[in-house]
Amino acid sequence: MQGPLIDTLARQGVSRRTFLKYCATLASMMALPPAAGRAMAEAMAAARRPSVIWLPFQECTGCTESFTRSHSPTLEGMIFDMISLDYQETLMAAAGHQAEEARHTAMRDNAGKYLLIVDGSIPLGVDGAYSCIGGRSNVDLLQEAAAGAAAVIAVGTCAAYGGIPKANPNPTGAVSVSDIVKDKPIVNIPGCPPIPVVMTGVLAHYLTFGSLPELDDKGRPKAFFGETIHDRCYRRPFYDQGKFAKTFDDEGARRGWCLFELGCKGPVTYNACATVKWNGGTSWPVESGHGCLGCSEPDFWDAGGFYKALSVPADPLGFTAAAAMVGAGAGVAGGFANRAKKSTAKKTHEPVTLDDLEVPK
Amino acid sequence: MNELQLLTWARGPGLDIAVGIFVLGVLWRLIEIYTLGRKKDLAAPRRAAGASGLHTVFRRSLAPPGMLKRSPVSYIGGYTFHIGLAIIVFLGAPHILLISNLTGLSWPALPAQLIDLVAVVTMAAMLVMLFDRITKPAKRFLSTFEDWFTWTVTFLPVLTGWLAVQHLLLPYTTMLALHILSAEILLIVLPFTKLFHAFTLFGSRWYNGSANARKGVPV
Amino acid sequence: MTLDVIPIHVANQPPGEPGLSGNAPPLLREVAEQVRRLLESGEPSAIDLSALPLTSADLDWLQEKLGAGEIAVTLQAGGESTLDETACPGVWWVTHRNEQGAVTSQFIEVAFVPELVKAHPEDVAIGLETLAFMISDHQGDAD
Amino acid sequence: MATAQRIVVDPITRIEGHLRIEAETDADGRITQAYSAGTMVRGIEIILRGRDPRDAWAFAQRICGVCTLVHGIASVRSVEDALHRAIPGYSIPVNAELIRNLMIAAQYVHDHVMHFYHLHALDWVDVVSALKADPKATSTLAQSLSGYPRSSPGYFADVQKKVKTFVEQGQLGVFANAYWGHPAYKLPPEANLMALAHYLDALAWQRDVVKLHAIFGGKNPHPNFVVGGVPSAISVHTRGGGQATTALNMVGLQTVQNVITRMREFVDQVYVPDTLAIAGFYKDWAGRGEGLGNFLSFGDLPAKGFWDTDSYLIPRGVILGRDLSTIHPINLDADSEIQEFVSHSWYKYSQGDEHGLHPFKGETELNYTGPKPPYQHLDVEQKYSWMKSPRWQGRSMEVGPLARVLMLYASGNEQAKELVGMTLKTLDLPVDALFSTLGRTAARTLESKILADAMQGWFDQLMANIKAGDVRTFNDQHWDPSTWPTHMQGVGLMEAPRGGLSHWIVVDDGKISNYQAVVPSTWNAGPRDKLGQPGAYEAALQDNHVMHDPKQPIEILRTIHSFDPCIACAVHVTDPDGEELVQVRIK
Amino acid sequence: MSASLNKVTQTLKEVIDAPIASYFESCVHCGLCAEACLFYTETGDPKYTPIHKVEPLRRVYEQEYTLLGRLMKMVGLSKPITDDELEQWQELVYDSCTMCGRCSLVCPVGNDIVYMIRKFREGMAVSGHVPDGIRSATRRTVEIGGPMGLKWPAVANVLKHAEENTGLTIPVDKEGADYLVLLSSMEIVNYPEYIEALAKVFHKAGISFTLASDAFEATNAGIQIGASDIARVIVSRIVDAAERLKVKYVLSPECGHAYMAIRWEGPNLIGRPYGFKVVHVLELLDQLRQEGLLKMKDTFKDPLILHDPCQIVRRGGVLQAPDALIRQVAENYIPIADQQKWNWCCGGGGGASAIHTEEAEALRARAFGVKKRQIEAAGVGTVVTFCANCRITMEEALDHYEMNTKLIGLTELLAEHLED
Repeated sequence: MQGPLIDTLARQGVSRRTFLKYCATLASMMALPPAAGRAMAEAMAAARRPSVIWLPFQECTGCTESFTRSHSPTLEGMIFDMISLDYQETLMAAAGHQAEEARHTAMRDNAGKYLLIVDGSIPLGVDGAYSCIGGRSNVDLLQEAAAGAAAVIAVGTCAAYGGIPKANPNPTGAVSVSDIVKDKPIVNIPGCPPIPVVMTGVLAHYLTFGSLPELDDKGRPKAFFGETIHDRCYRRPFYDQGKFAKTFDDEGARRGWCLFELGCKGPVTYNACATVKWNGGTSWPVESGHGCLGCSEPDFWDAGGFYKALSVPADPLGFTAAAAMVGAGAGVAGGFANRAKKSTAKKTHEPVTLDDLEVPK
Repeated sequence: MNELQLLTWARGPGLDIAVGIFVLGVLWRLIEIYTLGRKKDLAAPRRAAGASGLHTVFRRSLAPPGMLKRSPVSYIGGYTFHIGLAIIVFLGAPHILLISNLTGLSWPALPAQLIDLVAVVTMAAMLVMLFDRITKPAKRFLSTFEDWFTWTVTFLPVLTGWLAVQHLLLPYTTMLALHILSAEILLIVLPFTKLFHAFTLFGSRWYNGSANARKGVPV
Repeated sequence: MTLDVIPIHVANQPPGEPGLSGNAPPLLREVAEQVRRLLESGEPSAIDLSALPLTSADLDWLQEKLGAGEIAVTLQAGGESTLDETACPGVWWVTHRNEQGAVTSQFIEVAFVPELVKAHPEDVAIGLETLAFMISDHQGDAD
Repeated sequence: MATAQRIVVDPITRIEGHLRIEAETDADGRITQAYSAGTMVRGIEIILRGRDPRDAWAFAQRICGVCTLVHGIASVRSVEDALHRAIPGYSIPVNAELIRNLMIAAQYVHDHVMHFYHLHALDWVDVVSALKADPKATSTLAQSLSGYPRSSPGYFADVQKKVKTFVEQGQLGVFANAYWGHPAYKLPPEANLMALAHYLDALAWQRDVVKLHAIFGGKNPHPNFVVGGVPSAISVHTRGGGQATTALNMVGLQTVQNVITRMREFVDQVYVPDTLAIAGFYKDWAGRGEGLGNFLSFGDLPAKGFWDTDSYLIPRGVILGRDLSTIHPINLDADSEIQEFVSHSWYKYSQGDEHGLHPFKGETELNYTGPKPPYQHLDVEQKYSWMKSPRWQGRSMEVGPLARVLMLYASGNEQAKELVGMTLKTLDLPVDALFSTLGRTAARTLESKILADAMQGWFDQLMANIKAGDVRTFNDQHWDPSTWPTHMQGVGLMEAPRGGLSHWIVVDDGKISNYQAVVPSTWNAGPRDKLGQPGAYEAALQDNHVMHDPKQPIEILRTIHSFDPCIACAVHVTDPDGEELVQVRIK
Repeated sequence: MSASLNKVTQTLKEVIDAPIASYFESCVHCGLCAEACLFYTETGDPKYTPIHKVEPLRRVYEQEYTLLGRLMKMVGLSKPITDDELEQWQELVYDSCTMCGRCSLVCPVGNDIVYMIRKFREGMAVSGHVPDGIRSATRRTVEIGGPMGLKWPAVANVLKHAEENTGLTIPVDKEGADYLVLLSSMEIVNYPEYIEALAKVFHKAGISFTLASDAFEATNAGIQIGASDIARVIVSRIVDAAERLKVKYVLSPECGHAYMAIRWEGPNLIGRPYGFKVVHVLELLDQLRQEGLLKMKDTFKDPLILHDPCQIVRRGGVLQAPDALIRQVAENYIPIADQQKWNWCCGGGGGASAIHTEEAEALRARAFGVKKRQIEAAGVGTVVTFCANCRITMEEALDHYEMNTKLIGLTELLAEHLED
């Protein structure tokens, strides 16, 4: 009876006998024969850590950095106990074709069982030449890796919805993972970057329960993306009372009043920042005085300025002046036509005689 | 097109087009109407206290004696939903923000809960008015498609606005987009339907008032 | 139509002291069978008492019948457990309790030595390392 | 012995972004020619065009998530500089400047520590050999170097055991397929184990110290900024309740103090001693890895306003030909000084590729002439990289920690001179040793020490200001674009952990009409210019590197990693126009 | 489009102006004007909703004077005006509209509906779809001199009787007199006492007055039928006579639309302001009262209510005079709710009384219901009014309802109780 789980438990001060006794009692409670208790212990002890491959495409490595900030579970906790991170360009020791080799062996050994994590969007422009690794385009790499994956986790708004590379005018033809991978279960964890514990939380959920969490219509786990920031914001009462900060440093801002007038996109953004908060629950954008950018929504980069409130025009009105001119013009034209018609009617006026009053034959 | 893109379109080009057509329509129709002009009344005018076009512009908002008793629904319902709409649009915080962004003028807002309440009362009044238009013979007889259409076009923004703030029925993003779009439709159709009375009633009351004022009758 | 319409009635109050269900005595025969198998093939086995329809009176009766042997092992692992040899060697009465002391499961284990009592080679290896470590430590102090 | 051949290392791992290195070696494995190519581009500058300058920081900041605030700050500074040039006297409140300095310094220390342990260490530390280390000996080694509390034999035994079981399970994860046992690893097992233990400690430490960014900027990575100051209003003095409702209340400020203390402890007790210890075993690397000899620094961390360059902690200037006696001034606006060349870069200049363009007149139109992927080799005679080649007065420049420490040293900064002196004495190396991979890595450590110590000063000043009642953090005078002139342009400069960063913005009618960012990794990783002058990477690799085994390019990795490359910064700042031909002429 | 329809559209195109455009754009179909129109309140038939009565005018306005309307017409989407539609509208615009103007005072958006009716009648007149009663009255007024075909000899005869009864001389064609007195045929034929009362008052007040043999008729069927050209012919007779006789004032008698025609429409019909002033007889009497020249020897005892003829009070502007005068002479005057400018119409104004079709008369009887209720509510036996047309209409209605309420003209009442 040896294997990673036993070592893990040993490290947490759980002795082998305790583990065996636990398995025996469990079997008894499950009305299984005593022999089953031993078999269960064997199976659980020897479980291999699931293989995880992290492919970075058009990204800024913000998501990888955010991943390292997770405090429960910690990154080292995950690497040693929960997963086998077989390919991660920012952390792995090997480089060049050794790195490629590591990825291919991992994909071969765990075919159909490994988890593919993707951060960054995938450019389709110029046959994918906008972004290559090892001379191969991202599209090519994604399709190859996704083929053998058990599930794909698109981390960050770039991978989930196209993110900043897809922002208008999308010069590189960037698309999201779900635009390319159609035949695999995909979990989108948007955010720019996503909250650290949300990423590791979703990963831990998949590893411990072996199933994908409940997703919303945009493929986001409802556990973390079920409600809007606005609904969970601690400044919501000020919104209701109409107390708004007018600038970033007026009395209202210092009192922690609502940032709606400074462009906060909380009402239209589904994420867990207001509840889980950031970096060990220290703070989160609104608590530190800046409105929510709406970074977990598709196309939030093109949702009107970050400092334009939701009830303010996304871009200054362009047509008004011209429209006024055209309107006045039409009015004057109409006016002239009317007056002309009226004056001709007057000029051609035939005085009404008594005969006109007679009923027409 | 997802909800956020719809909302952004509504807040961006949608609003631009709507305000454009609104301004175009208002100017066009106002000029077209009032350049028709009117002949000068050559009869010797008579002076009377409290009789002038301007007086009528304000006085005609009040119910003439006996009329309130004859059709209380029209008056009370009318006052309620017009005042309600005015409160929501001009004293609701997000709206004030929009106005100050477009015009630069700004003033303090009423709390959001109060605006919600006013919205409910306004919608109730409009529903009563609708019922009245269906049941009252004179109103029903007069009603054309335009009346039902303009009622709907005025009711939808209030409904969607209230639903958005209450986070009911649809996610906030979608409902806010629908709210803005319905308000834009209202702006677009206003100059070309009976909703234009919002502008022409001042001219009409003034003409009526001044014509009668010349005869010494304060109406 | 209710259950008692069925003509067969089970007399649930057997003769003898009150509380005995009558299921305990046949168990002795099964334990004997398992001991015979242990002697012939050396293959240990166990009976899960909490999975059988035994009343507490049956358990006391069984325990009193099997008697107590020379060894009583107490194991401190996630709560206390007792592995006591009964009067007949090779037949052990195993009782597991959780941290709060409540009995979580009871077995009659037929084996030369219960599984839990044995030390696993892996743990012994770790023990060896700590020993080596102590020695070098002692060495260090000496010179 | 290795025969003359062509080595390709793609992807370069443990960096930010996608870098590809191609090198030619002679008969005995010495690198004769090296080519560095960035292989990913996003075109953020095109995306920025036509947007509101006040939003620019959020877009620009997504250029890089590792040095996660530098582009944000450079962007807000570029807009503030444009406003300052157009409206004399425009500036941001002192508190905002102090908070920005604290955030920049925190980014430095955090980034350098993570680079040293998580990106660079595995080039020098052999994880497998650490498993053979004696925990007790490791403990004595660690305790001999510093008073860092986590240095008991039991602690090292536990780390060893954790890694041993991890290795024995056969799933090596991030440590798989590396070059363990390569003769280039010179550290004894005990040093490897100590470094490995600190690798794990650094992970836990970094997670805690980023709280400073969470408090001032709301989150890390990608904290929030605002043109005209910082968004985090100070709620300490509000009257009538509400004192505790924003992050910058007493609890927040105390957390910042704790972070500063933890940062300084870790740098003093772990980072500096480890650097010196490891450097001691790799003295031969003091003889290679610096080919250019020219160094540039824009300077940063102002005490009296961004426009008072004399008050900068890190001075601004240029060092040429390794001559530490003279510092040349930089004229930002002169067309002849800072230029970007595209002769070997996948762009097309309207007036032809041979001459460089000053960033204010910068315009880039994508012109991908490389092979259709998948490709084995790039045609290095033609264009072969998404990165431009910035030059200063036509010369290649190295930017980064080495440039900054040399600038501090040459300008007579007391702490710098003392630290450099101490380092050279402990390692018993001449001043010239600075001009090397080892020197560059050591400079990064020393720089962290200088900045960590400076943080306490800024924090004390901030608390003093608050105590005196000045809690202003944001200047909203010219927040509304309608108060801006129709045309304005500005440059936002800062010293990012990886080197001098400059954002050049041109604003017409309140909208961005041109946005160029010349970033550190473009200076360093840029390809050859029209004169064939190699970039800093290429020159560094061509400086005395002998490949023991071309299949295991650890020598290339060591030097490239010493630059702490950030290719996402370098590359996606070039803005391929793709099909549509958008030409912006600066009138 | 038949010739007459063409002429109708031509005429309407002439009369439609900014107020009409503004009114049509403002109407929100709220139906409140119906609540103020006795033809609707008494019958409950929605077709009598005032704004509905000018629907054809609205369509002409829309099709002729709005760009969108014109476009729709070109494309063939608009409903043209048809002859049978006008025929159908005759009943709405004439029989069921006395032009009392109450709807204009009530419309919440301020639409002056009676103004629109007046303009629409211009078109209706030209279309020929007008009630025979009014058409013949108009023809008689133009050709003979008055709606009832009276010629000067008949008038002179009545004057002679009046001189005999009062013993006062009634000057005719006297140049330079202060007042040119006009009479309405109704008075000459049905209420000659009015002339005697007038003579007594003038004599008492020492005011010089005269009649004009060629301009004795005050009424103007032209404005009732809605044909301004014809109305101009009629009103010019008075203007010429007044200017020939160089009088300072023209006295409009106790007749509703006559005052409307001579005082308010006259100058606009002839296209220039008058050289003289127009005064209603009650205005004059009130002025005399204020000057203390109208003392009463005794008062009228029975309880009575006052019916304020629409064309004189609401639409004419003679608000205070009737009230002041009735208080002077009636001891038991009971003011009622809707009075003065809020008065309910007798149902006969605007030429309606001249329509003697069966339906029209039945309709008028129904319409009189509101006045009947007022009388019964006040519980009085006497109604005083100061418009011959009102008296005729009410007398018919009172007979119809067999009510024995007494009707007295205000001037006549004053004359009876005047101090000698």
